[in-house]
Amino acid sequence: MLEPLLRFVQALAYLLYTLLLALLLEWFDRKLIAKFQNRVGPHYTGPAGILQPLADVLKLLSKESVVPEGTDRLMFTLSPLLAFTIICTATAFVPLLGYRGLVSLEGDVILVLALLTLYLLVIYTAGASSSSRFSLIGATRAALMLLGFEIPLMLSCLSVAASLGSFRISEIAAKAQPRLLGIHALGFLVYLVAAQAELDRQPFDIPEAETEIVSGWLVEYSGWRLAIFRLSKDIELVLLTGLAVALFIGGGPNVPLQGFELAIATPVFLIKQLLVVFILSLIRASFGRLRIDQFIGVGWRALIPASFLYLVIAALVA
Amino acid sequence: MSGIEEPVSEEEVLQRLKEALGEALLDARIAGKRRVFVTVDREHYRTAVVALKEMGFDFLSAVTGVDAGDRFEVIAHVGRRVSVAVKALVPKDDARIASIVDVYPAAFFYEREAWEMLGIHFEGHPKLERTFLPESWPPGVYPLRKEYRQGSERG
Amino acid sequence: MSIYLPIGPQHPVHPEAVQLKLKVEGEEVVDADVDVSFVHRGIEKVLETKTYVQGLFLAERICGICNVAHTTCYAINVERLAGVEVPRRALHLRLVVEELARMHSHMLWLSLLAHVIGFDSLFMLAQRDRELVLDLMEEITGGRVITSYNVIGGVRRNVDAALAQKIISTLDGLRKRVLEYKRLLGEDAILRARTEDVGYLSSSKAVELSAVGPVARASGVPYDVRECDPYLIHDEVPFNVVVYNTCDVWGRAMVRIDEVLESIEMIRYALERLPEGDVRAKVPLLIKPPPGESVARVEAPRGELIHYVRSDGSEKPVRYKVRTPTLANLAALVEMLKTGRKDRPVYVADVPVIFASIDPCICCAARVLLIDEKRGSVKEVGMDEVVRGE
Amino acid sequence: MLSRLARWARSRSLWVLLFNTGACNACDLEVLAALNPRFDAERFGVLLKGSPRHADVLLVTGAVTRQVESRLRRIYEQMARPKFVVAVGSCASSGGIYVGSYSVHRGLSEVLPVHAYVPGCPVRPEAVLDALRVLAEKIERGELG
Repeated sequence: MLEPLLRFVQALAYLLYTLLLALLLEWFDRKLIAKFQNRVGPHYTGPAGILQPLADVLKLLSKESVVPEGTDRLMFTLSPLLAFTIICTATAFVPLLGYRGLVSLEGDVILVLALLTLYLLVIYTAGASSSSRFSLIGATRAALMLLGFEIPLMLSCLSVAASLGSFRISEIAAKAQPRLLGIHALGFLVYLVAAQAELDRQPFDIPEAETEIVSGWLVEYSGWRLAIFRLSKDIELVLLTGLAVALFIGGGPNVPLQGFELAIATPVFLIKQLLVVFILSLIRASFGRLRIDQFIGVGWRALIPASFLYLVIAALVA
Repeated sequence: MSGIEEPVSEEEVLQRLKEALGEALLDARIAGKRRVFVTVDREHYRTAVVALKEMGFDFLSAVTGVDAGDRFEVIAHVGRRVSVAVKALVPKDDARIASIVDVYPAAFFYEREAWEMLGIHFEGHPKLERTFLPESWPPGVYPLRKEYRQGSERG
Repeated sequence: MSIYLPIGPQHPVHPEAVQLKLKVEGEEVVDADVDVSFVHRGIEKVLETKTYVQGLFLAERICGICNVAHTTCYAINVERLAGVEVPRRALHLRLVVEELARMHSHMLWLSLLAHVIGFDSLFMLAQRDRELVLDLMEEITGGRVITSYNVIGGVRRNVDAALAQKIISTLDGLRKRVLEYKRLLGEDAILRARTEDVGYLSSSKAVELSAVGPVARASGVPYDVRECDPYLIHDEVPFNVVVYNTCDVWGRAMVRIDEVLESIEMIRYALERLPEGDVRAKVPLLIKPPPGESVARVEAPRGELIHYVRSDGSEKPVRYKVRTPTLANLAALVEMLKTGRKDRPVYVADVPVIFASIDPCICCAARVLLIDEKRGSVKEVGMDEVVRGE
Repeated sequence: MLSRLARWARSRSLWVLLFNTGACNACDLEVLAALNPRFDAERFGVLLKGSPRHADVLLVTGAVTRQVESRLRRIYEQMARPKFVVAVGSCASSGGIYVGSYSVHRGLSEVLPVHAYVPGCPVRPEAVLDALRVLAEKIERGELG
């Protein structure tokens, strides 16, 4: 009888850890961007502003969530919840604790990639369901961007999985070594660029509601719905950086840890994740924004051929 | 378009304007360095502007509308080096004058402003329309006219 | 059916309110018109109810960025009308503050262009370096943006040798930063992709539509009031008119960057030869210029600014006309929005970049009324949507 | 307890929306300068937002011209409660130098409820940050919103 209760508590703890990690990474990203721009960034909310993302989320939860008339109320409410659950389930497969995640299945790489695509479809419905015609256009933009980076993202992940001979993330994480990075450098690069586009960050932040300039599918959301969307966006960052560490850099340290896993493996994994966030923030800080037609050009002329090339390399190397 | 071909000296400009307009020039004087002021009546306004264009003046700086109490005045400021001001006198009861949009396309917005603020009608202007005043502004009320008092259009 | 999504100018990409009415076919803009009624504050009418000295402070607030140009032009206009002789030292100091204002305006423009293109790091860095210029202006005039430095008959505050030296050394440091931005504009792939061949305005059109300032000079028209109609001591200070002929947004960016470098040299020249003497001629508060009229022209950061004043001998002007450079460039803007270069149409997403490229100074709630011919729907969206949306 | 937490969060995360209602845009520059590296409003959790839905504070500059008034009201209605309005500069506070002109109001309070005024023509970036700090303290003490 105890078994399901234990599983439930474990899942809850893991979810809590994911949320904390999400807020931490958002804080780290904002601080990095500020530093690149010679600024201080969030500073007074908690030590070095570390509670700033928490304050943002709590504030949004305490605000009125406006549902403009002419909106499909059901989808308008459902899409944030759907987006949040999809992203959290996908994160459950990523070994955030270094030596293991919440759940591990054979072939969960493919499952995570599928959930990511589903997440994007939910974003499309979120845009479509809100009343402003303009956010529909923003949503179609998000779908259009899908063409540009979905294939490279999948190809890079699947190629590295194939080359390491397993489609179970935890196994890949165990096998992957930092020294392997040399061979899989192209795959890692393609993955990072595709992840940057998936996260709608500069230079690919075309559809998403940016801090300065509003548009896109988020424009009509407010209150708790906006809070949930922002949280799922942060968790998406956790997911993609976690996946990058697991597939390309290698999960925890390989020496047997006899029970100290939580004390050593998790911090190591976290540091590697912060490293990947550093790279993504550096990209975000050093580029302007591409126009949608230019992005599709980059996607089809550079990203997708590169991912096919990587597929070939990975196959030869393995 | 390499350099700027318009005549350089004020005297030369004055001289050539006198040739072009003769006694139609009610007043013509050099008002300081690189400043020429010329006054014509309404009928010769266009001929003066066209004469300046042929002289090589290719830049229209502005078109000013003035409510000078007993009459309106429309002044075309032309020229990059020497600024020539061609002033046309327009009777208040018949506030009409020929448009110079075809000679200097830049006049498009300037004449619209003068029309909207003073009610001087520019014949031949493709689109005399509301430009600056709010949509809720009652037609026929011209704020820059002397008799207009603040807020009187709120009625 | 027309859907309104009124979004404030959450970021003063275009600091003033203008509504662009665009006819689009799918991605491309076919026709455009402009509505600038949002900012109309009826300044020319209020000027007629103010004395000349009061009018100075109102003229200063016509445009917040290039207010030094407005007060310089206003002061010259009234001085010429009233026959006031301005001491030479004041002319030097006016030139210094005018060029500093040009620098801060151009650097602000660079940061706004970076913002429209989403390059926020360049936005922040250009803003940070602009603060150095604002510090200098604050130290000389007492104000960061609105300086109230010019008065009829001269300038309000003096500059001692120590301050002059500080200005020159600060600007030397700034020079390196500006050269850095110039290199960035030349090399950054995305900056070039978003600005080259965008907002095309041929030389012939620039002349025909009487475009002014960097918009004209980037299309090969060498028109700069400082050189064509020197007003302060521009005939003595050596400077060259910056002209590019790429006729696009990139060209306008390079013109503005080079002009900042020119301004640094002009300020050094003016400060090193600062003549002795006081900085202000004695002018009665209720100045009553003789009846007559006067035209003053100044090269504002955005182009030729022209003031016309008519006086009847009383202490208030009969008519005070101001034509700002942005109004002169409106016709050119409409032209740019309609005709791209032959092989490259104007994309809707380019509209805000083109709009920012004329460095507009007319209040902008940045509304774009998209009349989509195919779907026949009229949709009013914030300009900033257009930056990202369609 | 919950409302104390909500007040803490609201005061620490003020998302602002800037709207220029016909100003000479010197105030807009200074609000913009409040975001740049020297003044860095993000230290206080202040972010510049584009959509009224996302914004908590509406920063209004300029003497409200009649043409812009309807749009200003519409934006205010679109914002999610609790929402605050700050009049930036003397134009927004009292009509400023344009008082007497036929096309402007005598200040923002003729159109919207104003929670804070920022003096100055133009305002200084520090004054803008100070107004937001005062607003944040009032929110935290529960006097507002």
